[in-house]
Amino acid sequence: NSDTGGGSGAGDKIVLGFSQVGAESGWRTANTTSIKEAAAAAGIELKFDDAQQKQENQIKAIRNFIQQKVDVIAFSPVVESGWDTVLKEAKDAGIPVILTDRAVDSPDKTLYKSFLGSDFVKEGRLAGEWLVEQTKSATGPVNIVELQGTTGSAPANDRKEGFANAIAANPNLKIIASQSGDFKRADGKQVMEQFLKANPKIDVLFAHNDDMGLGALEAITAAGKTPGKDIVIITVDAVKDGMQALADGKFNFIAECSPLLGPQLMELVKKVHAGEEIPARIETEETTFTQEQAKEALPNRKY
Amino acid sequence: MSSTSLTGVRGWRPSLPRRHVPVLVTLALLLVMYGIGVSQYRAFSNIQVVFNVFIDNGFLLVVAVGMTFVILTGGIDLSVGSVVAMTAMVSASLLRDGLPAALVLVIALLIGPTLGFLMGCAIHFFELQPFIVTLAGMFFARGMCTFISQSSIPITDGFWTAASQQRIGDPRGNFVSISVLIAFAVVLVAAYVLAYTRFGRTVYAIGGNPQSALLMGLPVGRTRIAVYTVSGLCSAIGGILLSFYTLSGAPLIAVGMELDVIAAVVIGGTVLTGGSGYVFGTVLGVLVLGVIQTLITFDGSLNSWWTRIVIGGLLFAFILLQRLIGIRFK
Amino acid sequence: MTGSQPILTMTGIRKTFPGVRALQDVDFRLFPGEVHALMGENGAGKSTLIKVLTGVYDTDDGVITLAGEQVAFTGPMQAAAAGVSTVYQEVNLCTNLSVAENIFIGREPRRLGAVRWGEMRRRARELLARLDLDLDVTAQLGTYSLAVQQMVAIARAIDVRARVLILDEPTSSLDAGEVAQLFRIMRQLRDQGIAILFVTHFLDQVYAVADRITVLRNGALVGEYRTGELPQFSLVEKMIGKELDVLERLDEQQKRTAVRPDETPLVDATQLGRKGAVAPFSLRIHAGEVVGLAGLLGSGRTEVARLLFGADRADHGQVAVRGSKASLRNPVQAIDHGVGFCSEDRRAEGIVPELSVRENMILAMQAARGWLRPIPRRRQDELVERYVKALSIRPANPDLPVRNLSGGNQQKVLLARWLITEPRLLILDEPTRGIDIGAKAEIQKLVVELSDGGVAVLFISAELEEVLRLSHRVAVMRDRTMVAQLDNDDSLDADRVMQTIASGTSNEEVQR
Amino acid sequence: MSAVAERLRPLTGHRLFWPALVLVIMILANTIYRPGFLSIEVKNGNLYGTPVDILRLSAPLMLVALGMTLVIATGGIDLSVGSLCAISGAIACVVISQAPDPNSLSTVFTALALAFGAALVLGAWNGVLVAVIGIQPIIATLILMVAGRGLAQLLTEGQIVTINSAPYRAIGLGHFLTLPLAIFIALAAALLVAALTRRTALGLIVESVGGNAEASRLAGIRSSRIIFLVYVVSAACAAIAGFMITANVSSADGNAAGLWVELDAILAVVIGGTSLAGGRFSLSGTVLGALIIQTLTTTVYAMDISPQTSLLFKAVVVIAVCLIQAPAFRAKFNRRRRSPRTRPAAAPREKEEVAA
Ligand SMILES: Nc1ncnc2c1ncn2[C@@H]1O[C@H](COP(=O)(O)OP(=O)(O)OP(=O)(O)O)[C@@H](O)[C@H]1O
Ligand SMILES: Nc1ncnc2c1ncn2[C@@H]1O[C@H](COP(=O)(O)OP(=O)(O)OP(=O)(O)O)[C@@H](O)[C@H]1O
Ligand SMILES: [Mg+2]
Ligand SMILES: [Mg+2]
Repeated sequence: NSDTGGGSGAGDKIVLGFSQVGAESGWRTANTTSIKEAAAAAGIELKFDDAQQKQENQIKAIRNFIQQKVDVIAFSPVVESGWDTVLKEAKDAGIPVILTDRAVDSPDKTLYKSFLGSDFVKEGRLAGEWLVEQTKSATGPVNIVELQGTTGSAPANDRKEGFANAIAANPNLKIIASQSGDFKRADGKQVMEQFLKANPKIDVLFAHNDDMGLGALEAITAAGKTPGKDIVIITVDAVKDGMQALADGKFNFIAECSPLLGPQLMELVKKVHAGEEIPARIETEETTFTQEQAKEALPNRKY
Repeated sequence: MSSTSLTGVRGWRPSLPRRHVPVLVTLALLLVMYGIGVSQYRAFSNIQVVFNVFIDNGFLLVVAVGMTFVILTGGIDLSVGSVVAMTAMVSASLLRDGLPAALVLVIALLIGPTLGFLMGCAIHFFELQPFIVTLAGMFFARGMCTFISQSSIPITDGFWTAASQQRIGDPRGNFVSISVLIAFAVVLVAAYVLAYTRFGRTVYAIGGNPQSALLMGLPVGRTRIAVYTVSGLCSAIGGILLSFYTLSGAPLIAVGMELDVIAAVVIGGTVLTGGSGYVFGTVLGVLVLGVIQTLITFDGSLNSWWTRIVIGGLLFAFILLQRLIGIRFK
Repeated sequence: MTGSQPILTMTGIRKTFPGVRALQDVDFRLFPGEVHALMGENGAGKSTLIKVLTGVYDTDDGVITLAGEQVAFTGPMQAAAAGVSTVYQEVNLCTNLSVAENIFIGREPRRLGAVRWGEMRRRARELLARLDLDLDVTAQLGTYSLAVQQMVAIARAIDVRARVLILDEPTSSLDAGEVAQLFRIMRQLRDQGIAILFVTHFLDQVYAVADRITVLRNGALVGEYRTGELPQFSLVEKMIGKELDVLERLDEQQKRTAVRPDETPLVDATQLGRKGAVAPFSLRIHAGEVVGLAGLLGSGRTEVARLLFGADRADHGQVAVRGSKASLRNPVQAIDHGVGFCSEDRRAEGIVPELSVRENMILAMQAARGWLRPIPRRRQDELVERYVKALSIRPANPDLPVRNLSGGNQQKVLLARWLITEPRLLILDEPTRGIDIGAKAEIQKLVVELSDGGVAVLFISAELEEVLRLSHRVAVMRDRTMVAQLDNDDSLDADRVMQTIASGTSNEEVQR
Repeated sequence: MSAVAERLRPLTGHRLFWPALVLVIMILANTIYRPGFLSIEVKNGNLYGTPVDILRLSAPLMLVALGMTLVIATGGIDLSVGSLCAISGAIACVVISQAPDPNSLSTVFTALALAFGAALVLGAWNGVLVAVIGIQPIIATLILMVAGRGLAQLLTEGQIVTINSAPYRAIGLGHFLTLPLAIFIALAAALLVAALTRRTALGLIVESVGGNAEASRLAGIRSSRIIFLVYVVSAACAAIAGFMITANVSSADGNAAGLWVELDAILAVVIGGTSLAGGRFSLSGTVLGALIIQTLTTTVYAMDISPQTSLLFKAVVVIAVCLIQAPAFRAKFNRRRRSPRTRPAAAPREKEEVAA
């Protein structure tokens, strides 16, 4: 397909256009790195574009990929809606599309080949189930505070939902406060400070990601409490700092949300390019960590 | 002592092109940039790449036109990005509730100007600084967005879908979207208004010196309020175009758009202190931003952070060149 | 000549600004077909009365009638619509617009709502021709000098089909020819039955054109008089409020020739010039010498001054100060060498409107001392008090923002700013513009005193008499070239200077 | 009633009266909602409570706003402060994280010096663009606002750099005399800037340049040098704020550190009564403005106001504070209130006094 290639004269290398959300968190950066490394390893030429958290930019990038006649387009949508027009253009140009990490809500499922990513609801559910298990024997009420992710984002909504569903199993478990910490350490800390002042008895903290949990750690310490003991901390993600905290006994449980989609994505790209059928939804391989598991896993973590 | 003859004719060379220098410089630099793109990336020379720049920046262009009015009076409107988002959100949520498209259009097109009008009134009657008033407007509109819905709302309405997916031109080959035509219409109307109507000329006069404009008997208050209303209207149109573009309303869309818009207007040669600039310059400014972005995507090797650094660097190079060449020509 | 019914009456007008009673119970009438001069010292309230009339300021009290009907304009727009056309004191036009637009904006010729640019330009040219001006009407107004701008403002005002025409110090930056031109038009308009309100500090002009005079003092009405019945000296007395020998003093000044060829000059500029601004010129100024700069508007006097002060950078020639070569590439260097410069455009280049009178006064001195050495409060008070008194700045409250002062008083503040720095060479560009007769005499006296005290002065003024009265030597500018330097001896008079300007040479040109 | 009003006139007329009143009202509202809001207890020998939090958290904003005040006083604006916070924080954290002993004072000082130096260089860059090349401030600083965040991420390679350094932590979380150190740092900076501007002639010169740059130049002030300087000072303030922000969570996040702090800083300056047009500035007003904004943020968290409405809340407070401070608004308000009263009779014989 030398007549179609972009500027670099791709030869018969597969050209993948990938539009990333941005670089808003360590998780995202690990995701980007994974994709870049996997592409290099798989011999796929990667056209990478950073949308800086703007949907407009992602649409523009996809249009430009179409112009460059890349072989496959993959992207992590910033938001769920609003992709039909540009995906249709891709379809008309005969370029297959793969979604990563986040889904789109388009009714027309033929617009993309596959979705590759985590199940956020499941992550919330796993966190909740672990808590239910731990508090089986609790007689009195267990007070939970929740640090939500960015308001309205899919991970925040789904993790909240999954968690709430799981803890409904035990009526003693009660979420007494829930506020957005925007997935950020500083915000997580500020919100936790207020939680601590407004609520004399907090037993459990559920944070939608490690970073907010790490911020909250500081607030808890400053309030004279011992994280992991006085307050049980559950988070999602399992980035390095979070795993360290877990291994140190400051966190109690982490539901993993792996950013290492690269190798799986490249597999899919190759299959799609070869015209093979692939499943419409593929989940990343993920697990959960307790403090002991964290100590074991920590030396081998890549990010 | 009367020596009228002496005060008469003095050889004064007219300096006509001077006003146009900033715009011409922008145009030249834009062409150079496009040339670089064509020479570096093969697919860049497709005419559709140019069309895409228009398709992808139609809403930005419309909003920038509104901003041009405001900046020409020496003001600034930071609310545009949020108003764009709010318009898209309102349209999406009303359509979801099943209101007819025509009605939704009317409502959506009323909200922006109303907010603009209120901000204009605050600026004029209470002599508040535009920066602050419109910043409050920005907070307000963004707050409304998330108030309406915390997650994005898809639009499935037939009219919207048609407007979004209609390809004008050869549908298989090169085409533009309806938004591009609307944006061009807005540009033409705005250019006409600024050049040929009393309102337009008063806008320039206020930018030159508001105190003088008042003492010259111009309707300063009315014009100033009108300018923010126009900007609100353009933001509303921009919001509609954006909802065509994305077929959805998302609460966090168009965050920081006001800065892009201001940058486009300034790159287009309009002076932030007011009184000098053209809509045509603004068109060029938007194109510059669009081409910078296209170049970066075509390159496709930039890291996330390098993207920002390169955008900043190109912006700098552009402004510097524009400034240096501009001085030379003067 | 005057109709029986006044077209405009103002009764019991009162206006207070924070801390200042600008107008108290002022009555004023204006008849159709008369030129009515409004006189008073700086800060007497003339401009305020005009602004109250046209609705720029709200009144605190009082009634205004126009053609028998009570009116209360909300602003110049309404006033203009009712036939009151005004040229305000400071040129109030938009320098970013073309000359033609400045004349017509707000009432452009239109067809179907669209401005007819060609028609507008044609009419602008016609109108300017009436004022004997030939400008490029498409050029930005800002490219023209203040005087030209003033003429454009007048053109704008007289074009309106007005019943009342108000001119607040329109002549302050005009030269004699332009003034004559303006008066011709004013008389024309008067004969058409238009009522004209005219403010000026030039007594001659009042007697040349006005039919009737109203005098204000300290915001209060002194009286209304027919011009013929009020001799000059009693007009001055009424304005100042006490009997003064100002007029005599003005005339008493004698020729002040003093040549000191042997001394090293204080400032010695050789072939100083700047492309596009002024052709290379050579000029020596000795300590204690007053050098006048004469020339028409736009002849380059201001440019000469700016080069000597380093406000613009010279691209030709050099300067020596007290015998040793000096570089005057920016104001800081010039000030270091003891040069001070009072700009003609006080609004754009002079005052800092937000700052107080005190701060404006000490600004130059503070800048020279550097920011690390603030002037002690006591010293500030001392200096400020001295110059407020010396220049009779009103109101005498040094903590008022300078923007609240009347035009003339702002000018005095600027003058004080430079006097405080005790310069060796003081460049005064139109220092007496917009200053009342008493203050003008004070400033002239000041120049003489400075010169007696060994300070050199470069004195620029549109009033040739003033230049001749004060200068030891007069340098003549024409077309941005210094064409002559004349010793101010008995043989030199206004006519000869005019001749020099006209011909570009003088028969007995003095070398340097 | 009106006698009381008369007596209070000097107070209500004070520049800072209205912002202060708004702050008090917000604190009152919080206290009513949650009586414990104002309570302060001693924990680990340090004061602990929401008011202390507000002071500590407002410290970075206060710092940034101080620099911003000077920039705005010259008629400029500095959009790059947020990015500068991120860059300085990133440099400090990266240097510390790579040092063999992150807990040694010398490591921390080296890191701070490097980061501070880099910030000064970037501030000088802004200054050159505005003062020497003459680019409009909003655009000149926009360049660094965009590129700066990229630089910060480049330094951290897009990761959140976590450090474990007690001395560095102290900048954000340490205590001194039972109060957080950050408060003292901000206070010291405020006093330093105040002394620099009000004890010397710098304040006057800055105000003069902001009021009329050309007139100032002709009065012998090196206007462009002053303009250059304020951008450097602003960058320096932002750098220290960046240290605090990163020390507060012991980690540098190139993307999130100081995000949108420029808007809050501008708001603080304006709420404090400094005009964006340049000229007169008020440092105490800025400090008050920063406190108002931080109190607002804390209120949102404390009152369980959902974040989506917090922006609406902010819009209302901003407009309210600016309105009651606006002379035009007060004039209209006063006139309506005073109109029924009869005017005092004129005292025509005082004429001569005016001239004094
Ligand atoms: N906007 C203002 N705010 C406060 N005081 C003002 C304002 N405008 C004028 N004044 C004061 O009102 C008084 C009258 O000023 P006005 O400008 O009417 O004087 P004027 O007679 O026109 O003087 P000049 O001949 O110098 O122009 C002065 O004392 C001045 O300081
Ligand atoms: N032929 C011309 N027609 C109109 N304006 C002119 C002409 N030549 C010069 N000017 C204007 O006059 C200005 C230069 O005049 P300058 O101020 O040097 O003269 P001046 O003798 O000081 O005049 P003034 O009496 O106004 O102070 C320039 O700014 C220019 O815009
Ligand atoms: Mg006046
Ligand atoms: Mg001049």
